[in-house]
Amino acid sequence: MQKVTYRDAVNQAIAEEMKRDELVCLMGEEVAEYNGAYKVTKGLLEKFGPKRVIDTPISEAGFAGLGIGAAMYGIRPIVEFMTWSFSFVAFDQVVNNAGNIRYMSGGLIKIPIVFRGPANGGVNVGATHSHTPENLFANFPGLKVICPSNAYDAKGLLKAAIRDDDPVCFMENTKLYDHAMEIPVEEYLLPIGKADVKRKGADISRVGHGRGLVTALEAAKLLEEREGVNAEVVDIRTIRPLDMETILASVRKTNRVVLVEENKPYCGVDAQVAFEIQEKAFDDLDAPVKRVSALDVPQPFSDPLEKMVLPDAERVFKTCLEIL
Amino acid sequence: MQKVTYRDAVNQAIAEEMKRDELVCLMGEEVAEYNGAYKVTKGLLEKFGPKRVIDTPISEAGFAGLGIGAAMYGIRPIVEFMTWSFSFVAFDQVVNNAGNIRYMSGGLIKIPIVFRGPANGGVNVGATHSHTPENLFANFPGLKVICPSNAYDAKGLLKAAIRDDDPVCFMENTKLYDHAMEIPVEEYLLPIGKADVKRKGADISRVGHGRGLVTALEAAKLLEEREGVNAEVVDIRTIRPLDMETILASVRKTNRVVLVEENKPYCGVDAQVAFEIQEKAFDDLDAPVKRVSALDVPQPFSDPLEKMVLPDAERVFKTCLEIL
Amino acid sequence: MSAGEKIDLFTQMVRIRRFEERCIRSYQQGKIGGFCHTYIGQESVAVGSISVLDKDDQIITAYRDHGHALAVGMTMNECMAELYGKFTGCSKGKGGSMHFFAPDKRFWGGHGIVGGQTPLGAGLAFALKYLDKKACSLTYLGDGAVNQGAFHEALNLCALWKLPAVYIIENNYYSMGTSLLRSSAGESLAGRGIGYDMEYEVANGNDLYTVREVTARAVERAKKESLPTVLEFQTYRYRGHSMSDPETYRTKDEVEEKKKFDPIALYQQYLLDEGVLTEKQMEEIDEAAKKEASDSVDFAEESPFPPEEELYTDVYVNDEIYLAKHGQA
Amino acid sequence: MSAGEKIDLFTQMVRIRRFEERCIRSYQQGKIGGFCHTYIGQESVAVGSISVLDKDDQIITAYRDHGHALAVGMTMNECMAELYGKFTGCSKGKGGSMHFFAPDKRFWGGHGIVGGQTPLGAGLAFALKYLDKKACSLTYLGDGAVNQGAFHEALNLCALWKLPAVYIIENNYYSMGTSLLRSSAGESLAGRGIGYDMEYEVANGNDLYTVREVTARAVERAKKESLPTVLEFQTYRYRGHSMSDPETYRTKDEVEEKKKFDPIALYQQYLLDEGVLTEKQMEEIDEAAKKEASDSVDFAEESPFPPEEELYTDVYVNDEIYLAKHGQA
Ligand SMILES: Cc1ncc(C[n+]2csc(CCOP(=O)(O)OP(=O)(O)O)c2C)c(N)n1
Ligand SMILES: Cc1ncc(C[n+]2csc(CCOP(=O)(O)OP(=O)(O)O)c2C)c(N)n1
Ligand SMILES: [Mg+2]
Ligand SMILES: [Mg+2]
Repeated sequence: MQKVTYRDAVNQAIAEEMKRDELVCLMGEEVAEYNGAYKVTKGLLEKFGPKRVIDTPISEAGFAGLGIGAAMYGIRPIVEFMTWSFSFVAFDQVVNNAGNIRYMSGGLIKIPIVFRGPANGGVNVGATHSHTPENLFANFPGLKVICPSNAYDAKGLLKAAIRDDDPVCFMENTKLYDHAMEIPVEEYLLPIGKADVKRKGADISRVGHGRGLVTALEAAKLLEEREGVNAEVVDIRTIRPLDMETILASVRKTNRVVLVEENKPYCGVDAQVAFEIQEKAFDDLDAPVKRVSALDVPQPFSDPLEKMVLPDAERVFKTCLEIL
Repeated sequence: MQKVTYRDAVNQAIAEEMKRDELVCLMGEEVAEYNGAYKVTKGLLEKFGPKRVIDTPISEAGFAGLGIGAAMYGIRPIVEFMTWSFSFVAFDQVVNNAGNIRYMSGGLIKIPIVFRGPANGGVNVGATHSHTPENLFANFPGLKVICPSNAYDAKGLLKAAIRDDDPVCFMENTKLYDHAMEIPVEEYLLPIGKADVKRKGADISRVGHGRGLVTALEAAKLLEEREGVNAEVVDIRTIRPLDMETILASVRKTNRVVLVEENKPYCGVDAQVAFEIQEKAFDDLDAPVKRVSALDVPQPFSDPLEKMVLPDAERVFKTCLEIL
Repeated sequence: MSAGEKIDLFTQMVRIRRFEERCIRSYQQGKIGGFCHTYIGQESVAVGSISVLDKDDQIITAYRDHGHALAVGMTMNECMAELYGKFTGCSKGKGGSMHFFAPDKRFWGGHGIVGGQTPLGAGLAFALKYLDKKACSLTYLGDGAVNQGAFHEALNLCALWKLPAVYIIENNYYSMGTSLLRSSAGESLAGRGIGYDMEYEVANGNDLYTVREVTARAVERAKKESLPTVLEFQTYRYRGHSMSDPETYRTKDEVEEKKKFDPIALYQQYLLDEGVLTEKQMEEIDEAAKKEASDSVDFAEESPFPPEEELYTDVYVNDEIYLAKHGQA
Repeated sequence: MSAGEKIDLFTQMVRIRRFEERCIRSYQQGKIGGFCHTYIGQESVAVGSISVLDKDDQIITAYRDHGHALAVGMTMNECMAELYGKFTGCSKGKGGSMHFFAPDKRFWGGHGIVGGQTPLGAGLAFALKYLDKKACSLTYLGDGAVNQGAFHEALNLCALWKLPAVYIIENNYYSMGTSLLRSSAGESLAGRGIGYDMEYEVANGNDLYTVREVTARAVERAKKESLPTVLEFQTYRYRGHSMSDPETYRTKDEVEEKKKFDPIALYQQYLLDEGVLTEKQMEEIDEAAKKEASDSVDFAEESPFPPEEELYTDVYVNDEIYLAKHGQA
């Protein structure tokens, strides 16, 4: 085993896949000479040279589209959005070109591309820079969406995403980049489309993804310490395809569920998860499905305000009590 | 009363508001000399002249942003997207600039702008041209979103939207443009944020918006004729703000509900509505909340395939039977 | 060019025109739905430019794509069937008029969002360079499309990274009902390249020889120097933007005047003057094209619609979970 | 300009620099969070260009907005408090460093998305023209921002509709760690205007007199002829892109070399040569600026954070339903 941060796990995944396959290349703003705005791509330019690790101008629509065009022809680009907030100027390219071309061509074309970068609030940069658009992209059949919550998952899932022949939106989190954990030294991949039970429990289910999952785990501790309640925590991991089986299995066992996400609530991922839970496990539910999301406001800059906006363990804890 | 089509209702709303207020202007591709790609803006150039009815180049990000800038300074632009599918190249402008500037300025700025145009599938134009993004925009606090299902609502709500001091995304439907109905000759406005019971009933609730609502009404007839079941049909009308009270009142009465929308299912508006229903009326529900949405595939071009993708009365009917 | 090659290009242009005319009829009969943008009047641009390409060169265009599709060698049958939404169509009926594809013929679509294909064309050029191919991409766009931001981003990327990309602006003077003067500032459309220090050229797009010559220059620049070019070919569309266009934005006289510079008539005259083609051959070619078009309608009409299972295929390559979820596995 | 006016501009530049230096300290002390992009080295651009404006002219810029904010007359207190996320900040602490606003001072932000403000600037010009004001908008952007499509769409709209808009590219030679040469094709950045037949000019941005002269020309063109202009002012930022920038992309020598052309030192020399300013006055101005900056820190530190209720205010103007829903009515 090796102790690596989430940041380095992403870096390792890219490096290993670039080493394995010459067709894999990396492009984005500041990914090469600057080593990445968040240092995620550190050392890759040195390792793989400027042909394969490429700094782009600030032209997200341009280079996202360029990546898609290259992918159609067989290259396997990893396109970094410095943050996913900046993907909005490339929204049409990702949705219509990466997402629809395969279908519209009757399957003649495949687009093996990964769009990746951090998507999170919580770092005092205000409303324009704090978007978490996993729900927006997951709305579109044709795209896959992954939001890993720890280094182990990030590495295994990113490697799988790079090898996947479909366009994948891979959303990291700057607030998790420094989180370190033990992961295998040996190569491993994780399957896209599998949720993961991160904590076993019998009394209530907590379902989350990304940093929301970390918060859910923290809240599980509170619940245990303060109330002796044993919570199960399920990590959605891949937003699309969504693994409802694992989630439902947990809910059927505990009969109560709280969903946690950092996205704005209206039409967030957990709206969909909540719908599917109540549809498929209606008779197993002893209480309504509850959600803890970011508050329904644009992200404020001011630190104390922003802290109130994002879910925290206390808020999750309280919400659990409401249905216990 | 006068008999007008949905198309003319929209036209009247614009014309009346432009007459009332010199600050209201209209811009978009082909809105002036061509009378609108779908003839919605017919005659407006003649009435109000080229200063106020303006053909734009094919630059959605450019003119959407221009409209927002003008709105900051006190103009009240109506910006037409020829279809909402084309708003994706202007996504950042609508979300970050129209949606966030007021908040980020601590309330110093208001942005009285309406973005409007049709948003629908069903006309054999393929995946890139058939988006229904009400859920995407409604995700963002700061924006309002309206999807009228008939001429009466379209006129009253559009007039309200134009007078509203906040940015409003107003989504019409080319398949409804020819639908005619009696509406008052006298001026009227409808409140933004009020759902509307379009059909009274006691046995089951149907909730929808836009053309999904029309389908829900058709299905109500089938249900009555074939099964003697009396369905109540609630028109959401304004997606954000969402009037849950009216919806919940209906569900509390009927204890069963099917939601109908033409959007793709994953994180669609009805995922949110379903979540809120089960959260707030858990004990009133005799069956899970059900949804009928577009199928989870990119819009196919071929007519018979596309017909299968969109909800129809039969599919709604069958879904109702599942929970009756 | 040999006489045979010359005649081949003539044949292609005639085939495109007859195909489009046949489309219009089927559309008017209500057999084709959605949008249908015909290429009549612009045939020389696609045929001329594509004719100078080598086997590794790549092609991508916007939604007015029937002409390019036939010019790269797609059959009328697969194109007509696609318009009919039939399973035998090039995209199995899933793409429609605006979304033709034939990667095996180096044709990457067929794209409905104005300007949306322009970064993709840069990506094709990027891929060619990445793979060390001595080849280039040809990306077509309309005069209205030059005002999409994505196009400028693509130009900068191509110039900056020295990509072997050729952009061909098909200037038919209108974007829907908006004349060039009302949509685009600047002396010339290709002149937008100046800001990127990119070579550009404006030429008569109705003259097939000119199109070939100008395109060949750009293609050579792409292959020899790995440098991009913006070309503007001035041409004209005879028909409405799509099928339902009342065409109030231009006069009948203007259209008639423009028809005097018809690309097929012009090239035909060249070939007659050169003695490469006889009146009789011309007629035979025309008859054959008409028959081929009419046969393609029969083919399309007799073809089946895509079966229901096709709804869920081609969404993903790795689609086991997706199909299982939708009960299609 | 009168001596008083000249001294006023000098004072403004000094105030900006001292304010920024004070920000840096507070940031390093962990009292300011998020991003913080300082304007040190570029003071002459904002101060010079804004100084030629009339009362109806409008200003909008990107996230590197502290300099413009002070130049339009915002107080250090409201700016510093905003950086601290305090309720007394210009945006009540909701916007932060990148999102300063003061519409009463004709200042429309402070925008975080690169290039995103450029169509807004066109909109301000549109509004001015619509309302028959003889006025123009000034829109600032960085050298990296010229490669955003929205900028090109805005340029075309301004040129086509003859809007009284002036775009000022503050070319400080880097977008984060990427040098101009690695991000932008073309001879000059302002040259991007050529494709739209737009007047453009490239000038030394560190020379306040030059900035004024060049801007005044563009402003006059906007007001007299209702025509847009693109200006490029060459300047330099001394500090990292934001606070956490290791600056490995340039040498210390380069920065030192550039500092020889410091805009404040240059202007100061002019004023000394002109006899407008004495060494003593200069020192007083500097001391006052330092004190003002340091007082603004006190003000910010003593100010309260926004109360929790502020979370839900300013989302909408017509917000009764929204507030009711969130239990805030
Ligand atoms: C982004 C976007 N906006 C608007 C449209 C609608 N639209 C389709 S074609 C067209 C006109 C394009 O004109 P031009 O680029 O000159 O091409 P032409 O039709 O003349 O071949 C418009 C506005 C679209 N498809 N995409
Ligand atoms: C669309 C978008 N992409 C990326 C970023 C991240 N980013 C912020 S500033 C910046 C560099 C901009 O450089 P330049 O325009 O030269 O302005 P300067 O910082 O030099 O003032 C980048 C890439 C962003 N804010 N928006
Ligand atoms: Mg055209
Ligand atoms: Mg810069």
